[in-house]
Amino acid sequence: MKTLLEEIISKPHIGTIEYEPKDFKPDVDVRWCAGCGGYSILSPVQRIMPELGIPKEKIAFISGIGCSGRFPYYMDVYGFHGIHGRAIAIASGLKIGRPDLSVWVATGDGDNMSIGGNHFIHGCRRNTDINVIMFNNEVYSLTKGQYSPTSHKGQITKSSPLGALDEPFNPAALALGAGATFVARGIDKDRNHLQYLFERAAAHNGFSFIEVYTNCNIFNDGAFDSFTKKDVREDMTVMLEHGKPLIFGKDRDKGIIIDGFKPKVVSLTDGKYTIDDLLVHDEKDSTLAFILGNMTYNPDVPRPLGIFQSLERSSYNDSVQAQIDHEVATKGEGNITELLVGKESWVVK
Amino acid sequence: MKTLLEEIISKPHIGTIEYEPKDFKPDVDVRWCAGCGGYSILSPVQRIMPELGIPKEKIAFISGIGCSGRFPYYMDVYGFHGIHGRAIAIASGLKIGRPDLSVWVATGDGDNMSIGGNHFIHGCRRNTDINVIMFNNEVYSLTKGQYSPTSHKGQITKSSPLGALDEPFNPAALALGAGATFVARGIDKDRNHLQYLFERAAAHNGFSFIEVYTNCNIFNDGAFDSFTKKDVREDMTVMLEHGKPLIFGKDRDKGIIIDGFKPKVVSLTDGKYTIDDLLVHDEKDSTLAFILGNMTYNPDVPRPLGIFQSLERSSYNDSVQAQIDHEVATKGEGNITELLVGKESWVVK
Amino acid sequence: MEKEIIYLDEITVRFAGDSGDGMQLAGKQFSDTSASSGVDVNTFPDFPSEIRAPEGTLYGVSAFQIKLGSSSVNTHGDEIDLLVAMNASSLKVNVNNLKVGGIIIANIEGFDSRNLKLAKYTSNPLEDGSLKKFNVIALDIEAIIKEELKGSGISPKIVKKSKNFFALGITYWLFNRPMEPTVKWLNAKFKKDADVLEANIRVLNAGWNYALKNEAFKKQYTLQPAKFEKGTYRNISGNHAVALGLVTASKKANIPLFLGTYPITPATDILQYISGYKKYGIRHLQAEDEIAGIASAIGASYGGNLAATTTSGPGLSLKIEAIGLAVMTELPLVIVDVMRAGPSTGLPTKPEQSDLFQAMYGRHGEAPLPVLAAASAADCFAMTIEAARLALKYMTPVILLTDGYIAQGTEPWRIPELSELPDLTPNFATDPEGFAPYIRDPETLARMWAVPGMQGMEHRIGGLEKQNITGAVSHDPENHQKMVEIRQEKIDRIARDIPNLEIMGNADAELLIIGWGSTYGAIKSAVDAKTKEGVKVAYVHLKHLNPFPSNLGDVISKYKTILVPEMNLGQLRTILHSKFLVPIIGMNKVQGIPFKTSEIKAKIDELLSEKEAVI
Amino acid sequence: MEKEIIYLDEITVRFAGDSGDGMQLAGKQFSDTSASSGVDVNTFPDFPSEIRAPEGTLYGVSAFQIKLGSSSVNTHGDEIDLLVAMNASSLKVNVNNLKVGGIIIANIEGFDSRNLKLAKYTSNPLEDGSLKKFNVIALDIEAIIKEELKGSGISPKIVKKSKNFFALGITYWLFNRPMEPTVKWLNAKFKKDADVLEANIRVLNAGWNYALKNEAFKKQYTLQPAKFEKGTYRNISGNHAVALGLVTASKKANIPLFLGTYPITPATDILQYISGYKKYGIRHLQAEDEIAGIASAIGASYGGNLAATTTSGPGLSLKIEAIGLAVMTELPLVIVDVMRAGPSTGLPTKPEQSDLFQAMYGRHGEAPLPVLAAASAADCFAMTIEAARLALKYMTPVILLTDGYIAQGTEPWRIPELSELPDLTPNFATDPEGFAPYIRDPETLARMWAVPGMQGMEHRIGGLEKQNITGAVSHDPENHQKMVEIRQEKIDRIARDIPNLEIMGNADAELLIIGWGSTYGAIKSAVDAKTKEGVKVAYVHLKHLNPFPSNLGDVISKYKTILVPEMNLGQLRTILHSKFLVPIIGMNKVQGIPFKTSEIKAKIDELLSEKEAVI
Ligand SMILES: Cc1ncc(C[n+]2csc(CCOP(=O)(O)OP(=O)(O)O)c2C)c(N)n1
Ligand SMILES: Cc1ncc(C[n+]2csc(CCOP(=O)(O)OP(=O)(O)O)c2C)c(N)n1
Ligand code: SF4
Ligand code: SF4
Ligand SMILES: [Mg+2]
Ligand SMILES: [Mg+2]
Repeated sequence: MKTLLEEIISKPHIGTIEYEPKDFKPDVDVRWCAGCGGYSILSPVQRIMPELGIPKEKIAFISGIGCSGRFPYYMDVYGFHGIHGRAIAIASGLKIGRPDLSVWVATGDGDNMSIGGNHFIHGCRRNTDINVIMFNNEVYSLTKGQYSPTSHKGQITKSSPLGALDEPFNPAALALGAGATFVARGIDKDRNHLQYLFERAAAHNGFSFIEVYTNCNIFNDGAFDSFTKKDVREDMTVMLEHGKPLIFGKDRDKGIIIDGFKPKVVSLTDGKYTIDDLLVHDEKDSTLAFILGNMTYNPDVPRPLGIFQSLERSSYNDSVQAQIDHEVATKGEGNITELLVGKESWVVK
Repeated sequence: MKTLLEEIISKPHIGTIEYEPKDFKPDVDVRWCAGCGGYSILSPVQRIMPELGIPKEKIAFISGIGCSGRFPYYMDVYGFHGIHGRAIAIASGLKIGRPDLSVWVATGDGDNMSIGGNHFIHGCRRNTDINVIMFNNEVYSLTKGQYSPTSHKGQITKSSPLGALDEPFNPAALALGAGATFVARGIDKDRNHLQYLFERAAAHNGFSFIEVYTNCNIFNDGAFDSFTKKDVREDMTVMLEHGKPLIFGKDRDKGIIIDGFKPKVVSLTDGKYTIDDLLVHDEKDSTLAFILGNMTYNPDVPRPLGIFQSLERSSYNDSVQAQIDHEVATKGEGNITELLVGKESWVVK
Repeated sequence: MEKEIIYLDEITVRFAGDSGDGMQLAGKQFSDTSASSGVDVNTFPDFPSEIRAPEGTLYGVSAFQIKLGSSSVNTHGDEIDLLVAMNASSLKVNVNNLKVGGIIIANIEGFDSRNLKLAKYTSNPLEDGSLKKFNVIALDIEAIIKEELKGSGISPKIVKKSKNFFALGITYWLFNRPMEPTVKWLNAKFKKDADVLEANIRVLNAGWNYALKNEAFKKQYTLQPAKFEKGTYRNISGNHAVALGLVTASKKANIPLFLGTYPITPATDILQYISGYKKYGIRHLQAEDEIAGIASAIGASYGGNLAATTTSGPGLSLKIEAIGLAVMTELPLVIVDVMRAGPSTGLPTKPEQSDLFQAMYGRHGEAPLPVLAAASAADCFAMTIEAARLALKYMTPVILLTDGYIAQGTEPWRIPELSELPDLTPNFATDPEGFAPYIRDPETLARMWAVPGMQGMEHRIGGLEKQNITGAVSHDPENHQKMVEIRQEKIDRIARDIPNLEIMGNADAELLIIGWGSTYGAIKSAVDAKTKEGVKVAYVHLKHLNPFPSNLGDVISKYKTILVPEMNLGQLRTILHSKFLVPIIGMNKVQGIPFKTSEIKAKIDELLSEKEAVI
Repeated sequence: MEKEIIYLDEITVRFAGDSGDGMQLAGKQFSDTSASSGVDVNTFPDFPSEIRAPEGTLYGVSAFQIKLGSSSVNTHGDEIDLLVAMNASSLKVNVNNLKVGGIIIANIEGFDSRNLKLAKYTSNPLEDGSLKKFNVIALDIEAIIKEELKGSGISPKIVKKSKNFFALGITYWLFNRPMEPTVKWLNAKFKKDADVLEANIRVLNAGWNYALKNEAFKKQYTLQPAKFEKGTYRNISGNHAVALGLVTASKKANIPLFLGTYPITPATDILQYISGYKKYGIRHLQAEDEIAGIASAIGASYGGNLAATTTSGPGLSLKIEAIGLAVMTELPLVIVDVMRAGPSTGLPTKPEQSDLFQAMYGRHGEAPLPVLAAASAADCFAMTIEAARLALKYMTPVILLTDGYIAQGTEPWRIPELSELPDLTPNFATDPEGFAPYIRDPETLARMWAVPGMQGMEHRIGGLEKQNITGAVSHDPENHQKMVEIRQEKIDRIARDIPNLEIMGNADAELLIIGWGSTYGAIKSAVDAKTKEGVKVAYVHLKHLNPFPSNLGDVISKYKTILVPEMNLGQLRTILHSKFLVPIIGMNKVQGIPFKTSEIKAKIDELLSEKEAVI
């Protein structure tokens, strides 16, 4: 029997679902600072929405608090601006309770890795099918510039005027260690690549985590310049592409090999190594994912960007549904009166 | 100038500090169930206390809530039985505020990885010098038997009568992913090895995490039997020893090699491999640690026990102290009157 | 042998023994069988906080108390009439509560020197004359059942474990209860374990026969069936009733149920029941912590589920911030707090009523919400339905308070038909025409429930202050004032939608007692008893604590003296003071144990004699 | 040119412009310089919640308001006498608050068509006559300073950025303020940036000279220095005062300070100040969340540190469970809650007083603790010391309430000598002889502070109920009742140790106003004004909210009419109702903005005229 909820949400969509990106732009001013990296996330997200092939009303964006927390206001779909750190927990309940929806989370390095750290790691482990985009600007911006769990040691911020003492999280490694099935990283300066990552995340049935290095031009301007600026990017980053060797450099003349367990940069021009010696990326190899994740803060190698890992594992919401289906199939649909009456009742006449 | 606190805590210890383990047993009944794995942690902890070489009163045990939470009552040192999940946070404040103390945490798989997960990962990252012993019995025991974040998929418990749907955490991988410097694992059935791990943890200047597979004979009896029972243990586990190849098996006739990035079991008797082909453990290699951590739930390889990683990195409490010392050295000890008066004051006569 | 039959109105029986002695099981069988025989029963399990305390110790005693009555039974009994004591410790900790002249059935084997020492007895009470105020029947259960099962080939371990069924058999004879229900239960339970099944059934019968034949047992007791409304009944605990209430509410509302929660004593049972209800289509998440528990429930509520979260004090404290979010977003949510003794970890297995302040006032900002409290185990069902009704109708989180006493204790519950229950149909927004997320029903002030999936109603909600009607983020000062007032007014108006208080006891009295929550049983019993004695005392019991029933002020104004008994330092009293500005006398027991009827009676006497107004 | 000198008692100045216009800086310089000239000042910065709102928009306006007075100034001023408006939007949002006849100094360039459109003006108010009630001085600042700096080689960007100093120079001329303090400040600030330094100094002087020479400026204003107690003064904000208070308390108590906290508006400043105090030996942890913030503070307190945690509403909600632990373990802890408008995220940058309920009642179990509230920015220092005093003396967590208004606003503060401050010496347990962790001081009922490191006193504490004296875990019913009562009694007894209330205004009145927290300024100003007028109105201001000062009941009983103005729906009123059972009138502004003096005055008039008791 259909519930009332099922009834109202299963009404057929009227009209087309052949959307344009602009269909996802609501009629409000975007209130991020001019030049904020957030814009570089918003636009590819809006661009991939039509590709989901589902009606707008089936999409929900959940956020916590932070500059990233404003994201839902800028998407003309359903939106929930939650409380600090709890977006993944809210989104999980929504997805488990409403598996028909496409559920997205917009969060920040503080929101997700500081106060929200517990929900994040449990989200990774549990593999509910939600797509989490983390705006990593390595600072708390909305509260005007304190260091965050991804700020580097020594970073001078308003709450670390003498330099931060904490070692930063490596978000990819943390996600992998917590058991995430889909872990990726992009940069605000490369919107096309972000679009690709978001498409892949949307296609992934399970918990998808995309870390985006996002410049905050007010409180941490240029934090990623050393490897994202046009002139250095190709030398300082390496793109992870499934099945392809790890080549990088402006002239694509450098590559990564594994020496012992250490990734090492080699030249492809000095005759010692050829492309065949290079490490080949495999999104399905969880050990390799750890090795690549561990490259993040290694100054001797380029910063890896792309999809570290994409494993298939049944999503939590599917498992919940499967358990219900299995119970109903084996025991029959529960009858509420039977449940209430139970096995040890008696009748008073 | 010494503060009043420094004055009272710097009084010299009267009498010997050549303790016996029994000096650490307070005059109370241990209220764990007969046969609980907890006893196997208590006794090696009491055994290593004398080796710390510090007065009893300089030792503090902090716990959360759970069967493990009772631990402080069973140690005749300072003890704080905190609230659920917060032991590491309490211990961190204690250690930062009182670097002279040896601070220990007793926690459970639920206490530390469920409600306390955020403090745990931040503890790993921050590297405050505390020693965390996690009683992993893969169940919530004190609340009488619900599944925990380390329970295996399908586990039948009081709150998963139809089988748990969650993928479990791999505690070692999570700790490594979060940046822990010292990560180890032992089993309740091997007290001598536990004693070694606790000694090493005590010696480690930074955050030490020791996961102990601890049998709960009431709510999850035999959870670890498949690899900890005497008759199978040598075949189903492998001991990680720094600088040594990964050999295991009753007859020490099997070993681990790395094939691609996959650890693989090989025989040392069929002539194909010798001891020299085997993977050699290196506590300092963080990539290797990930590979070993990732073996945990891999059914094709033995369960790794021992120290996954032990890296030296300045502890958070030392960094705090160093920053204070540096400030005092470069700017002079702060004068409170100067601080209050500031730079823009005026005098009314 | 000649046996005397005694007719009783009520009697209290307590099974006590070591944690491993199976007393909970015996007690539950006894109460279920008694209830289905038509008497009223009220039970309370009382077990140690240790998982498995060492055998024979004082703190290892586990007990199960049942009060039976041929008229309405509202408590598990102040004093014990019949005590089954399986060992010395279980006698020691219970004997002070035994009525003079009461019966002790003592298992001699549990009084050996080891047990006596563990119980801190210096001499054997069964022999030293210290129990002469009581009627002691000492027998060696183990010896008797060994004899009974001799040659059966059943292992000694199983034999030993069946002792509780021997004691049960004796009590069945004493009250002339049928054996079939228990035999049936045993058959179902041990269908795969023939030895255990056989041993238990034979030992149960042996207990009956022993009592029948043994001289020490001279009297049998008969209670007339209590008068119950027609219907189907079962014994139910408060936690079980909450679980069933949640499922029933979702069926009645015809929307799916989602429970987001984290285990905590004494609320865990609710999760445990629900986790088995998969074939009813129930979804739940055992979350990583209480915050995720409630946050996931808020997410599910946003998606159109009947969402609930269940907890006890420490967990409620952790959920506070998220409750504020539910208030601000005006989403329906049922929050069940099974109160235990605080503060902090407190006495985690003991009941208390000290979370009322927190439920009323414990949020930052102006964040009003309805607060309800269940009066008894069975009432937990009705109040869960009521919580769901208010949540759905007024689009608000609702806190339902129960406590460890009624959560674990049981009483008979008449199983309702769905059709008897109030209408719970949610007010989903379905028409995009003119839709705005904060348009309100002029009567209830509730907004509509606009869930994702509805075409043309895409909108954003969240924790920031909202502009009325449009739901846009607003920093406008006047709007904020207005919204704060609307949210308050919405809750206040619920008073129109809840029943007036009925005065129990004698309305024409000088003394009014106001109760709330689990104190109902003790107060009701005391008031009934006093009324029978001809003493004038009036009684109202609050199930709605915020807002109060509309006539509460009127009622209060009619009495000279007002007494509020509660298991805290005076939280309801403080709230009543603040609303009605009249002096109220507090009776405040904060001991982790419920009031006794006798305590309330004594207090009534004291107050009326002070006033020289005794009849 | 002939200039007139006007003598004033008080005046309110507001610098308003776009977020990028440097108005906060100009305002702060103006107020600091004025204060050091001896007048009393009270300031309030008022900036948008967006980090960098788009230029020229209405919601992007940033303002800084200063009230100056030659006698005590308690608010930042109801109405503006002099408005500096750097663009059209800043005029638009402020003009309604400008006094008739007030001065507007408008920057013409900010009124171009783009700016007018952004400000939603259809015609230029500087030209359309709509400002004729005011005295408008419009000038093209950018043109003037470009001219001034022509040939200096300073980049146009820097020139543009120095506009605020031109406006400041004009105000300095208007009030005849010395330039040196600002020049000194500029020298320190821009010592590495010669161009900026030069530009700002030259532009500052240019502003002065422009006013001096320009006909539009006809009047200069003079305020007599206010009467201040002898001493050294500085302008201070509430957050800064809390930070200094914590450091000072630790020095006075002679124990180290530990702050465990997490950033949240509007409390973050406290952390930011403290994080720079490393040379004072201060330790702090910017924790992963609020729970870790307070938990680490509890750990540090356990270790003998003066421990503190700072937050605002949502963070306070998260700390609740751990506060209960501090209550149970009886450890000293200072909890500062800088209140903002709720519920939930609410209006995060706006002040409110709606966390009082939570501070008083917001914990599970019976968990009483002292609650204090600071009356003004400077009072935050004294109340922080008081919070530390009570925490250390009574071994208890203490909640100190401030709010976003006084946290960010400033006023002059007389810097005390350490010797003036109360004794804060903690009562460390140092003698193992006869030691037990819950032995209590018979007077205060506080236990001693037994910290790790003390030989022979090894013991265990925690969240479970404790046996009195020994501190062993106890489930004993009577002990629990006793401990619950002791913990309550300990807090209640603090009433003996705090000053009685002093009645301000006219004690011999029929109307009593009771205030608390940041409403002090507005109420005091209103009461002073009314008293001057000869109207009889009495006023007490509560800084101790739990327990109340001992004489509060007495005071209340003397007045016919009692008014409680507060920025919530009546939280103090409810508490007073519950304690004193007398009717109280509420005045409840919940708009995220403080009361105006005029509003309080009007309310006084209304109440007194209702009573036909006007003088
Ligand atoms: C419970 C709670 N604690 C603290 C805050 C204050 N707060 C809001 S956003 C934020 C940090 C945001 O950092 P991040 O997630 O990195 O977001 P960003 O602004 O950098 O995008 C903090 C501490 C809050 N709103 N709620
Ligand atoms: C805030 C809070 N939530 C929940 C609980 C209930 N609780 C106590 S211990 C526990 C789980 C303990 O599991 P684990 O850490 O694995 O300990 P174990 O008993 O298995 O050693 C829970 C859920 C609590 N005491 N406090
Ligand atoms: S403060 Fe930083 S993160 Fe926030 S909107 Fe501005 S640029 Fe973006
Ligand atoms: S319940 Fe399990 S974990 Fe707890 S004390 Fe007993 S055996 Fe140990
Ligand atoms: Mg950030
Ligand atoms: Mg466990």
